[in-house]
Amino acid sequence: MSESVPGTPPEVFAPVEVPVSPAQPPEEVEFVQLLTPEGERVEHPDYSFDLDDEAIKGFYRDMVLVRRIDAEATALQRQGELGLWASLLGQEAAQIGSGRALNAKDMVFPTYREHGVAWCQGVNPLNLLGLFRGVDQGAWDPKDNNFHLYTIVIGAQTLHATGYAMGQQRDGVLGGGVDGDAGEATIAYFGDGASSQGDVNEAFIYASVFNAPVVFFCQNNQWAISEPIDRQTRIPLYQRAAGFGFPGVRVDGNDVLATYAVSQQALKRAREGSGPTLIEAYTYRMGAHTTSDDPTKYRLNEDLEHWKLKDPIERVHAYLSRHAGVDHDFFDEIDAEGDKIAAELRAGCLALPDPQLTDFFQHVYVEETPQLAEQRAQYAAYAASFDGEG
Amino acid sequence: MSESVPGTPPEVFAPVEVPVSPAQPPEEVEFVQLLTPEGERVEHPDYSFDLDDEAIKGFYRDMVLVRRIDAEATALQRQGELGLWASLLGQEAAQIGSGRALNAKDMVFPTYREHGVAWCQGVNPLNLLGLFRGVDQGAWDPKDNNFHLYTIVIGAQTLHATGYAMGQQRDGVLGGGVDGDAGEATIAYFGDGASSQGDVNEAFIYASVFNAPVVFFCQNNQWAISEPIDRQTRIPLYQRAAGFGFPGVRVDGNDVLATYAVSQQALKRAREGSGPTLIEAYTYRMGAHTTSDDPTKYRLNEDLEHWKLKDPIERVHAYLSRHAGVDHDFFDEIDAEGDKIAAELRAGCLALPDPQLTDFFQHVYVEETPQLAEQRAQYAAYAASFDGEG
Amino acid sequence: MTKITLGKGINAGLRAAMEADPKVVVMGEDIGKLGGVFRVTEGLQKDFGEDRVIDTPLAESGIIGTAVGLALRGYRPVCEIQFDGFVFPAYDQIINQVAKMHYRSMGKIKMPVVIRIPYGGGIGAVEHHSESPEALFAHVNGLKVVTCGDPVDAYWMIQQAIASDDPVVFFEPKRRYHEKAELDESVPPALPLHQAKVVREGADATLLCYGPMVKTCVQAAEAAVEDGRNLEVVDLRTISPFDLPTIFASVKKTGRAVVVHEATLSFGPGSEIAARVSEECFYHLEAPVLRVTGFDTPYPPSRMEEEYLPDLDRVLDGVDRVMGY
Amino acid sequence: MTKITLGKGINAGLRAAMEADPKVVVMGEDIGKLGGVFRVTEGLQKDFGEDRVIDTPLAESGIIGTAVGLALRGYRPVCEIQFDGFVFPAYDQIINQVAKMHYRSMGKIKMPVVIRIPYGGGIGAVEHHSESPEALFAHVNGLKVVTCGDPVDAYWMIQQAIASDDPVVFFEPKRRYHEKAELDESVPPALPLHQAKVVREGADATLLCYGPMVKTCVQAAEAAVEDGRNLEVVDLRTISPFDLPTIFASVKKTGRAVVVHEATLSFGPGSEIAARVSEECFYHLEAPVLRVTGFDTPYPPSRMEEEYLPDLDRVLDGVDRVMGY
Ligand SMILES: Cc1ncc(C[n+]2csc(CCOP(=O)(O)OP(=O)(O)O)c2C)c(N)n1
Ligand SMILES: Cc1ncc(C[n+]2csc(CCOP(=O)(O)OP(=O)(O)O)c2C)c(N)n1
Ligand SMILES: [Mg+2]
Ligand SMILES: [Mg+2]
Repeated sequence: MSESVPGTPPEVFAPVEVPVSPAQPPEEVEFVQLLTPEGERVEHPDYSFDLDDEAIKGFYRDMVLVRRIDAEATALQRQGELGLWASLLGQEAAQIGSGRALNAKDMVFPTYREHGVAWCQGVNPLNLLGLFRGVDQGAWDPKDNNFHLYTIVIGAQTLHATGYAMGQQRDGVLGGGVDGDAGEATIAYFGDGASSQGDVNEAFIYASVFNAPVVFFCQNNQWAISEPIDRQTRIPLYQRAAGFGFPGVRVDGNDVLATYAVSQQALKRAREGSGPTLIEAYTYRMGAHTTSDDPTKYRLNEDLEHWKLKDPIERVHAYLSRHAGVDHDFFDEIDAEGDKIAAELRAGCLALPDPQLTDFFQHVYVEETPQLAEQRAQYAAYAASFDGEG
Repeated sequence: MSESVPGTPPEVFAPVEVPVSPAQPPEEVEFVQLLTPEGERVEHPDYSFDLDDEAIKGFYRDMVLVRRIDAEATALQRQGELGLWASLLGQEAAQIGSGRALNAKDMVFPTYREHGVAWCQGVNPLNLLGLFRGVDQGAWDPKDNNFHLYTIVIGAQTLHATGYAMGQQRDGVLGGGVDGDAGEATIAYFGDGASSQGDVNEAFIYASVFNAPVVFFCQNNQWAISEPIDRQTRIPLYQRAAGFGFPGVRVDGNDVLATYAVSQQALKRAREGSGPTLIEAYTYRMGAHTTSDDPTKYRLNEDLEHWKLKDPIERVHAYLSRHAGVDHDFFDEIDAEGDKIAAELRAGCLALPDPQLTDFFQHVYVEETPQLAEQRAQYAAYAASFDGEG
Repeated sequence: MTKITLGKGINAGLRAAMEADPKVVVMGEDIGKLGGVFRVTEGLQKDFGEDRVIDTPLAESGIIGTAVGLALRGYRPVCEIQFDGFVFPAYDQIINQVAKMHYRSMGKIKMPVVIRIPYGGGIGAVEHHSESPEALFAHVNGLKVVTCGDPVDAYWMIQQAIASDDPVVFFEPKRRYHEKAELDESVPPALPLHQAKVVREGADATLLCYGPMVKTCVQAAEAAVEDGRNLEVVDLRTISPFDLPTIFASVKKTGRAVVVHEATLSFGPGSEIAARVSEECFYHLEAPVLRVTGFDTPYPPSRMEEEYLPDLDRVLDGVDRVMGY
Repeated sequence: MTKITLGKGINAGLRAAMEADPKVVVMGEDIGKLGGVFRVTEGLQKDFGEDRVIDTPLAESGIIGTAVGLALRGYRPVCEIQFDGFVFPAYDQIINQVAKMHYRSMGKIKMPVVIRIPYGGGIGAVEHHSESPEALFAHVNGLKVVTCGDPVDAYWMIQQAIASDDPVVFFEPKRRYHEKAELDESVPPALPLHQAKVVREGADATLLCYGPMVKTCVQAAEAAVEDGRNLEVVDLRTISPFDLPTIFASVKKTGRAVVVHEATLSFGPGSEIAARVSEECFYHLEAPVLRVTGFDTPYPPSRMEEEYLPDLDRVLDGVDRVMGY
């Protein structure tokens, strides 16, 4: 059950059956696992978790806090303060494990759901709300935390990541340090659905041909809105990489130790100059696709119940309390910290200033065109004509 | 040397070296081969050629005639009668072998270089010249010979083929007959360069997910204009299929017996309802990319010399004369037939009527728009105003 | 007679088309069990099966590219693009393949493909979900481009688009999906697909609009009555080709025109109307054709969309300006 | 002073930009050893190496998508699209990513990407090799669109485009690649990138043109002298934004304008000019703005392209019509 499986392609001309069931139940899935759902640590021939229990406590804290932030954002949406929210519920281990494996100089290209990775990079959670509240479109400077803007057009960011990694290559920042680990790498996040986009496959090709230092981190949460994974592939996704000539690995995406270990190794490989890796983090979208979605239309409740038993946070809780002597004070403190952060987030959200359209005219170009300057002036005059009207 | 190799993916995390040499010399390439360059037949565990020497003579004739047609078209271009020509020189075996494996109801989606497949489908070679002479853009009816229009936008036709195959599926024409062989299949031709396009990879995904009866036939002629194959992939192309969950096979593209056998099996699989296959026909573009190209800018003459020894026609000639008791009358007759066809083609080309722009206005829509009708009338009046001027 | 929303109108129209012709297939992302993110295909997969209502992989070029193949095989695919901003991965297949196939084959191949695109703003969505890219299709020869402004048109126009042997890009005004009207399915459609409709007669100036702006313009025209202005409102319905006779007739009558659309001003649909009207009605125009449109910026974050989108006030401001000449 | 062709002008301009700034990288299909199918990048890979002159996989979305990433890393990528008809697989990356990045980030990200596209007809090519899709980019906010009409502009404008911190789509009139002119590299460029140029002064009517049509219009203006007509010719150079002050000044002077471009008539660049000029010059126009353009059909097979493309006679016919009002 906890084995890394390099792609074993179907035999030539052996008829391939198209799977009919939506998603394989996780029992039957082979992947790298280092911590079972019950909170027991297990060995893996190729991967080990080399940090101590303090680090695991840190991961636990990360996961609880991002889940709390996520819940607060969902609540804000329900109360009309956000137009939309895309919840990461259930994907905390995938995001924290990979996010914590990043070095300071590594660069991240997220989708719209990587709130946990943003957290690891030190992005203020409030910044994430702007897009969903409709006051901006991200608008943080990617350089501040090496975290690019959220990308909504599915798959587009995988090419950006590959290009960025080609830039790292050209800057000569690969290799060096112990084991070449001083180099820089790029990580691109995307979903199972995204794997079908031409762009993602072109990114695989560019990364492979140029041997770019990029890790493709696919969170296979089993669903692309209402479409189950069998609408995107009939074999495990990580095997896609082999066809492009670079390694692919499937990891238990609900196991933060395993996602950390696997990500670390792939990032190291990239930093050393050994090229791209595809990681498939096998996980589950516990919530709706976004707050606009109604999953009862297309999936069974029992699926969800089943996955609740694999919860990424519960297993670390179990491990820490059973095997690391952590008591409830620790857990309570984190919960309290979460409530505090959530309250701050809420206050910050409500205090976000409403944007002015006239300001936004100036962001279209570095050098504004005369036409746009004129439109801006006309609009400002027009808008001003309403002032005092009430 | 003559072995079918299902994709053996690189091991997880074993660093993959990016190849630096443009193309592997064919000696080191593993593929399905049934007739050596010297004209000796060899066995293969999975594939055998099940037709008699009469059929081989037919293939020989096909290959000689399409090469002759191709040479005539090149000459016509040199003499200014065509604007451009894309030669198939060197790829005759790949095209005739696969083309002759098609059943009457199978559908073909070509690129711009499939003159040999067109021949097998019974398309009048003169029809192929229209596009290159600039009098039309293909303009044959794909239904007449189950041969779609040439597609110039790289890779686009692979999706059309997949959609067409999905139509065959919906029409319920798979399976039936002996071994299900009465069904219909679709074949999509494309080049090594095309394999990098998002569209081709999306076609793989759609074909796989819907299990569509389509054969992807990639002529890896080592070059995409000036770019060697290492600009598109760092592992053998046929292995790409495994990552998408269907079989891939590499065949000696200069061996008409092997391309026939491999295509036949893949088509049969498709007709039975067992889904897609990728065939990589390993061959070489002996000529320039098109008559506009100058390959001396980017490739070595010795490469070409090397490949001349693998000529697809020579080896069949050798086999027929040495092992099938065919004498020079047979060969001479075919050469004479070629000259006759070429002469007819030339005469037909010169006699092609010049098209009228006003006619073409009517082909934009089934139901012409009033705007266009007006433009057409205005233009006709304008053009008529020059009549008699001189 | 049934009370129907614009969204349900399209749904019912799709259903009618599928019942009438077994070759009609519907394809797109999330259109099956979910019924599409706007529920426009709700219930269709249940009734017509997975072979005719196809949930595709998440790849738009693949949707249109395979639709081309299905059309070549004799099917009439109706493709759903989930939101306006996501049509562009399919743009190559649309303009190089769908649009040109008939021409390339000198009329031998038909491409009866319909591409449905929910478009426009006003629903408080995040980026890429509120765009109006119709000009990017209207400039492409071989395509036809239409959009409906009310539920009854929605019901009939989708069926007419599916019946068309030419490819049709069918823009659906997403913020009007919930507008209601009475539909009598037994009364045949009043107009052919490529004809505009005068929705309000007037004498002083003409508002030329389509899709989501029809309602806005009708409201503006009603408000203008207070100012003593009698505005004519034309729902263009067809963007490519424009129904020029109807447009010219109205403008020649009123002498003044304001084009209203959500799409960006420059190189937008309004510029083509202005160019045509200026030429054809040169001696009738009392004022230049003015345009009230989205500004020349990307669609803004949603908190500003009310300002970005033409609304009643901006339309009336345009009317003031055109009357000022 | 060196005699230089338009193609060599761009080559020399690229070289100068690469010498001036090590962050400039050039990428595209066949641009390395081959020097591009038009030899515009000839010799660059030899001198600047494979890391700065990158032969990419055959995937246009990949070219632009990785260029975005390189730009985010501080590079200034210059992307070559092999022919006009092949830019569309990259369209999504261009309009959703390249064009919008600055806006999305509220000005924090710059996208100094240049997209070079050889465009237009007249070279006897097969389909997809002769198109004029500039309007499809000009309608997209966040992009700038320019085109050069002569070798000296070619040399300077490509450098100005590379120096621009905004993304620029740089259209190269492929059938003019072999036009020659004298270039003095030591004389700085006469105009900034986004300014039009009056290439011939005249009083009776204005020909507004750009790219490949500049030469055609100058020839037409010279021919018109025989008919006693003195035409002004404006090389627009910049399409988005248009240099409106120069356009308006000329049309106000002459009172008549004909826009000439190869792109299709409807929803083409000429419609935007007509709309703007009609509005701004309403009281100056003696005649409507007329358009002499490619017809509303796909680009035809090359044996008919001479008829399809505006030529001297069609331009003069347009002049006749505009003078007839
Ligand atoms: C090009 C494009 N097409 C469609 C959409 C609409 N859309 C948004 S999210 C989504 C599903 C994505 O699924 P997946 O990649 O698995 O990511 P997940 O949401 O599950 O994290 C779709 C279809 C989009 N954003 N971009
Ligand atoms: C989308 C697109 N991009 C670029 C081109 C220009 N082009 C024509 S053929 C070609 C190379 C194709 O190579 P390959 O797929 O290997 O086919 P081959 O010509 O070798 O048969 C290129 C780049 C094109 N036709 N379409
Ligand atoms: Mg998913
Ligand atoms: Mg090739």
